[in-house]
Amino acid sequence: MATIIYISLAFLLIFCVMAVMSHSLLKSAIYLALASATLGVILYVLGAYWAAVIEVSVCSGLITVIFISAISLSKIKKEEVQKLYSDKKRMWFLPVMLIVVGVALIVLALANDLSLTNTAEKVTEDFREIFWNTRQADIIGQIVTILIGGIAVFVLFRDDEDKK
Amino acid sequence: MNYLNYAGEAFLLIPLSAIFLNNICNKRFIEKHFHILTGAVALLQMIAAVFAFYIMDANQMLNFDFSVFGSSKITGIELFDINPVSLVFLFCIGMVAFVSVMISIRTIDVKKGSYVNLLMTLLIGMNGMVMVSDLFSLYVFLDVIGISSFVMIAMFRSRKGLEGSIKYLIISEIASIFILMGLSFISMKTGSLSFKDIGRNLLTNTFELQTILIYAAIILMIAGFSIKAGIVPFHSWLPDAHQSADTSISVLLSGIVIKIAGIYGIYVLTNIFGGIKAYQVSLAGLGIISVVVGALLAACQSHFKRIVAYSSVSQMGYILLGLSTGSTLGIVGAVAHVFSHAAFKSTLFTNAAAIHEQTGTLEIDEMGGLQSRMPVTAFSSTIAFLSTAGIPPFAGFWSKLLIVMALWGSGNQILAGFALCASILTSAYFLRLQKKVFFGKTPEHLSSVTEVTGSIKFAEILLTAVTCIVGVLFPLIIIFLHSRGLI
Amino acid sequence: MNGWILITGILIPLLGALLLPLFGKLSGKFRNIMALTFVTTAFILAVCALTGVLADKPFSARYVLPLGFSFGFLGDALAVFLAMTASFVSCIIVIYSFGYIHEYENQNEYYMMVCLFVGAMMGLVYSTNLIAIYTFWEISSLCCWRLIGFYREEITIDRANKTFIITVLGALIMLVGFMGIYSQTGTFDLTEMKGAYIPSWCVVLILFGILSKSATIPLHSWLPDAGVAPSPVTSLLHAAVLVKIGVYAYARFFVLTFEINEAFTTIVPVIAAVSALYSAGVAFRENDIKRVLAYSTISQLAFILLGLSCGEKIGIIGGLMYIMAHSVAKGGLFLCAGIVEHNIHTKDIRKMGGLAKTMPLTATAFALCACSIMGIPPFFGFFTKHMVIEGIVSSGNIVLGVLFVLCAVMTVMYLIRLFVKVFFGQQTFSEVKEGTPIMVVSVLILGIISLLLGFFSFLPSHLATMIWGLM
Amino acid sequence: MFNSIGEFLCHGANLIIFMVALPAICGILLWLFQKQYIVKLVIAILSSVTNLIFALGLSLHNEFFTRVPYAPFEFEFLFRVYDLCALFIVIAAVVFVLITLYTVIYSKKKHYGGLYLLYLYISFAMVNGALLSDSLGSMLFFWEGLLFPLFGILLIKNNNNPKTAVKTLTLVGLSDLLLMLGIIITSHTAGTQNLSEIENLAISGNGMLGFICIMLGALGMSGCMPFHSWIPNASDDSPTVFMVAFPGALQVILGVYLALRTVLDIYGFVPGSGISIIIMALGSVTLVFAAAMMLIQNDIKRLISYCAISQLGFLVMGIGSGLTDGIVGGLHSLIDYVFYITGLFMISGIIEKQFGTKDLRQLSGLLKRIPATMVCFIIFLLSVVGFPGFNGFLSKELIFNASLKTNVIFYICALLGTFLTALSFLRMGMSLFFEKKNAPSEIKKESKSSVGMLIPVVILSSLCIGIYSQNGLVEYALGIGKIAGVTFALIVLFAAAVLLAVFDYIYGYKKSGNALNCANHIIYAPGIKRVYKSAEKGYFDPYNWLIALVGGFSDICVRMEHGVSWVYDKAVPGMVNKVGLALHRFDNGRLSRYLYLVIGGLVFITFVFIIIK
Repeated sequence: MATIIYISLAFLLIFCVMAVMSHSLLKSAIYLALASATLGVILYVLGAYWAAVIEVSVCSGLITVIFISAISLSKIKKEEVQKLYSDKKRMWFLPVMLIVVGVALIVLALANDLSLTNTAEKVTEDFREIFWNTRQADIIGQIVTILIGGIAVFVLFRDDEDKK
Repeated sequence: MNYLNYAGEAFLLIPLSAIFLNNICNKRFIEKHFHILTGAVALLQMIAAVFAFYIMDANQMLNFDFSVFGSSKITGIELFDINPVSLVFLFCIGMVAFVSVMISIRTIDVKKGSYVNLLMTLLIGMNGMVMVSDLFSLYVFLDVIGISSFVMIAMFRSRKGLEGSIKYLIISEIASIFILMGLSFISMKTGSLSFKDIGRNLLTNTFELQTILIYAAIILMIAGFSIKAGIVPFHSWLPDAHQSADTSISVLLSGIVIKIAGIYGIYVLTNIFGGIKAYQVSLAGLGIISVVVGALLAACQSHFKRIVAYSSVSQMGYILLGLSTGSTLGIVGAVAHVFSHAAFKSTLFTNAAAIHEQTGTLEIDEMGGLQSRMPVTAFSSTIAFLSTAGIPPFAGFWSKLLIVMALWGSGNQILAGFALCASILTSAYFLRLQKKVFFGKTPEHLSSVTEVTGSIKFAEILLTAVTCIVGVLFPLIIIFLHSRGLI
Repeated sequence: MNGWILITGILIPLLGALLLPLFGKLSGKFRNIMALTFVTTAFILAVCALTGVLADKPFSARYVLPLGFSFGFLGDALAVFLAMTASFVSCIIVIYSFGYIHEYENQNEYYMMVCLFVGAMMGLVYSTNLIAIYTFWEISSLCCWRLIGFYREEITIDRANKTFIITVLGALIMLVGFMGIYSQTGTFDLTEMKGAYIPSWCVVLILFGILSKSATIPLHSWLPDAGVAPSPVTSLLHAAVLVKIGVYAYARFFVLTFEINEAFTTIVPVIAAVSALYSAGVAFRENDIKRVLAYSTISQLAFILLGLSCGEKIGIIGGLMYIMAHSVAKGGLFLCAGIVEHNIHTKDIRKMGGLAKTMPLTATAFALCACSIMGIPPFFGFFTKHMVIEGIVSSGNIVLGVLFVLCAVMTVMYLIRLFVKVFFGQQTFSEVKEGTPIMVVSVLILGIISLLLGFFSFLPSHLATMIWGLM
Repeated sequence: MFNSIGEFLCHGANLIIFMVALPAICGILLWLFQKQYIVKLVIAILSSVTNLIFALGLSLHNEFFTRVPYAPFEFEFLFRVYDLCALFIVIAAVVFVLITLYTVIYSKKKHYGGLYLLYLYISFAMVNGALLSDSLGSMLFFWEGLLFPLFGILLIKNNNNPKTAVKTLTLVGLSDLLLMLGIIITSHTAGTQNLSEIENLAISGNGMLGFICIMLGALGMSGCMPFHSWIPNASDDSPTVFMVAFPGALQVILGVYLALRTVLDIYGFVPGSGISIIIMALGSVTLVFAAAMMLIQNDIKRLISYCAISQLGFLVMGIGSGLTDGIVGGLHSLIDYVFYITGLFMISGIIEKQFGTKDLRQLSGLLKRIPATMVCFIIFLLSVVGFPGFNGFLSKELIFNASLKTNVIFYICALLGTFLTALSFLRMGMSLFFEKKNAPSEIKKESKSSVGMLIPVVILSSLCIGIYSQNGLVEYALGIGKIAGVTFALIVLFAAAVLLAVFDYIYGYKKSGNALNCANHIIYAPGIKRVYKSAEKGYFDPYNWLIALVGGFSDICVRMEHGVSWVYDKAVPGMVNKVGLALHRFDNGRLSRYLYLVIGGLVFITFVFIIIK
């Protein structure tokens, strides 16, 4: 279990760094999606199933869709972007620092034997009812998030249709 | 109490049903009458807020818990909660939304339906955020706000808009990550994220990892909410985003979104961690840096909306200063400043819309001498600027005064004095703005400019009236607050 | 409880000002008359309040709010003295404006701001609450910002902005001082603070505000620059309202209300002396008619400040009377300068000359007012100057007395230089006409009043002595 | 009759009404009736004679006080009539009668006549008020009240060239303001403003300053150095009537009155003390310098004005000595001064009016043409020099006495002054009366000689012939016994000086062959020549010094003001802008920069949390 978490964390870190460092908006978006997906894995392993599902669906799914659509629809050509960035130095400082911080955190966690609370909670029969009763607000929020995703896709694609 | 329940539900359900209505109706019909729909929602929100406030005051209630859709309740778990402060925020949301609608009538020509949808989701996000009673729910609604705003900025797919929105998205997602991280650290200790369950007792004096993590959580959450609020040095996304959006959207962003997403979050934090000295100091430090740097940055911008956006940065600093005291007076001052800021910042964006509509540009170097051609705009922008600069008797003065008094009372005399004097910088950049836009020589191409008409003019007049009337009648508010034992 | 007279005296010009643009839409003449009516009402009500003072039952109204806020209005001798002076000179200026302003744009705004200005002054002098005083203080800054920027040119706007920034910064710093007092006493109400000792740093902060408003070195720079405004406006700023606010505040706070450190009876006169000499020196070399007068104002204000700050009875009474003398005379001088500028379209005194032949009445009025400023008997200015210097000498600072006498000498020199260069010497503008009757009459009124006040100086002196009695 | 008038005046505000307000009102009347010559004449004579009667009444009446209640705080209009001031009032009134008469006639057809008379009357009212005042404040009030009419008069004729007016107002204003300071310090030191209550203040510390200021003010008003230089300028371009009235009479009366009071009552003035030496030095410098300047003047009025200044120097020497001799001599000298200087100016006016010029180089042989005037002229000249039998004699001798008693240097200066005065009068008199340079026809045809103008001259000249010197009036006024007579040895020395002047004149006349150039051998002597040159250029003019001083100070101030404006206009906004731009450049729109900032902020907050635990 822990191994998966650590591996996923490492991937998460790498993807995030790549997302930030990439010269192409598109690649950035894809890395971001991958990072979200990895995060979803971690959440799932930790027992936050709902969160994991929503993370994967909303963040890596919807938002990536929006991103990719927005980026591909925008008129900026690849060369233009590259030209825009060609004379700018890559910032190597950031990934190195992030990696160092990440490693430090991991070491810290290992050294102190940071116990995780029992993650795999019992899934009761009336799971949904309790969930609705206790986390109603979150659910509304998630629903609206998905709604926005829909709207966003609609907005950006329809615009494309209009243009045609 | 039923009424309160209805009112509380209204804040979520009205926008939802508006979305519903918007999407089932005839497209052309909605395109034609979208402003009635959205305007009605905003008005209803304001009415509901006033109504709920009145009932709560009459019953001397300080908060009210409820849940929507009549679901069964489990005792001890609050799902939504309204209290006077959140009602003030809700009222501001309604007001700014209303202004946005007024502006959008003139500025938005296409995608009106989507505008309505996104505005409504934004409203749900903001309303939800100020009503929830749980940090995680707060986070969820925060993201709703974030995503709605991002889409709204990008909606018209101008290159600038896309760039701004991507910057906004990235930085704001970093903020979300920070907040989420903080949440997880806290929940590690408590297992619950309800406001009630987390408090100062989290912190023990022993030096152990969990305490450190709680501190780390506080730090991360301050940083996260500061990013959302556009506090210096987390501010850099803000002007880009606000400048690139359509004015009807930037008024929302600058007028209310940063305050709900950022300041309200910090307000919640203050309620929980307000007693920690380091928390206060860091807020005060961030606040004063914001005040000064925001103003200095505003002083050298050449785009109308950028100036106003940086001004928001500066004003957020004042609110942070108020919150940093942790005292009731400070919080009252901060909330009052949220309101007055909503009023005058909306005015300024409305002016921006008016100028943009009439002249087609917002670069202040290309303007001049508009005062005689657009007297209403000039007048309302002057009032708004005076209110921003804290010139009495306008609303901004009183809220700033309360903040400074609270700061003074909490022992930060020098900081208070400095904050007060720093508002001269506000005057400085607004005077520059006034000079370049409204006075001086009129360029050739602007010689035929006339005053804006219709809804934007209406909004200008309305907001100016609000700023003036609230300012002049502020002593009544003080009497009211005093009679309720708040100050 | 005749407080309503005071409140009406404040509200009529304040609220009336807001109506003036509407009147202006109806008819320009109606607006002008209404503006005059509002300002005159303020004057009449101030005279009404004088009866209360003379009967030793000053009008007052007070409503206490929480947090040490309050609505307090008190028409005591000082307030009424200032209110009468300011509103009277403002009346004359408004009358003069009918002749001066009528050909320019933005008249609605002009009359509105003038009226608002007077209202703010009334409010400032009657208020007994620090926050209210601050509020009116800032309203006056606001008005002067718009009034200085009346011509809407690049330079005037810059100057207006400068004025606004400096005075508002001063006021903000003063507000910090108020906060200090508040933390000391727990109230903003002046009547509750009588005799309170306030720490020196608060005094310094408040002085900052006062000096910036009263244009004392080194916060004076805005005042000469404000000369780009139309002449009635500069007259209003220099003579009737704006700069007097600072000295009024000094009198109200440090003479009548608070106990302050003894050292300030030396420090403030020293500042005043530097200010007086320095600005007199600059005035001697300036070539812009309005700038000369502006530096003269700075110099004269230092005299007022000297009188008020020396801590001696005669000095304080002299300083108070000086306010009146200066208001009337400097108002007249600026209005005369306005007539000259209006008719020959230049402000450079090197280009003027021999105007006494073509505009004898203006020259006479100018001479009368200038004599009062120079302190030549029997003009009113003589008594006040004498008393102020006597005050500083009797407080033991003879060196300062000498410096101020030197400054008085320089006053004579630069005013004479100005007068002679403008009205005598080679005639450069031969086809210049005298100003319009309404303008000439207003300046003559001010000139003659300067003279008459000299003969009836015991009247203001009586009132000023009553102000001393308030201590 | 006089006594009952005095009785009437000593009640209530009558004094101020009749001595001050009445002249002022008459002045206004004269101004209103400026076109009607006869009316003007009648009013002028009536009013001035009335005033004289009042003055006599007061002088015969006992000492009394009167207070006028209408004064501002601590500013009393308190009047007192007693011996000294009564004497001065009478002198002023006498002269005033003559001056008015002369003025009205002189300015008969002049457009400025009415206005001039108004100013003159106001000035006279002020002089009366100042002489009668018992409170220092009210004295100052009337004293400085002279400034306005003074300035006005000087502007009347010189609309296009107001330089003299400015100079006058500046110098007199300076001295007046010094007087104000002196009075304030004095009353502060004494603790009261009332002259009658102030006695013998110590001249040390503040008192020293007060004394110096009062003396400077008093002497400055009368035109002593260093406040003298406006008088010659005024003689160039002001109406002669002005010279007659102001430097000739009113101002000197006022100034000497106050100087006397200061030395006698107010301060405990010790003869031979340092301050006395300084004042005497001032007097002797004035005397010698002005007398020397007389030598090179070619303009009658200018010459007379220098003569007036140098005679004032005598006066100051006398008063400054503090000795009884000196003071009595000074007072005598004042009375003489008023008569002969006024008379001389009047005559210069007559000459100017008749011949249209006042340039000595163009005038000659006048004795035959206007003999009566010239006789008076000679009487005045002799009186000025101090010939025995004429008025000047006694006063001069007394002052010589006093100066010798103080220090021999002063005596030498006095002799030198006498010598120079005598020489320059010889030069003027000879060239005016006896020389024949020009054919009479070359001079402008003389206008009708006005008998009216001659009347005051004749009266004055008759007053100059030793009629009163012995009667002890002065001694009575000063309250001292009769002073001892004049030492014979001194008279011899004095006569020697005068004789020397005569010889020198003859030598000079022989050498240059021209009366006007008789002093050339002195003027062009090496060393002295340079002094004269620089004097001509105005290097010795205190007004120029003052202007240079103030100008220099102003320049410094202006430079500083530029600095201040620079700070406000450029430096501060520039700084704000620069800082803003620097910050703005930092926000360059790159995400990496933004991320840096976020991390920086995070570090900042962490830092705060680490420091404050």
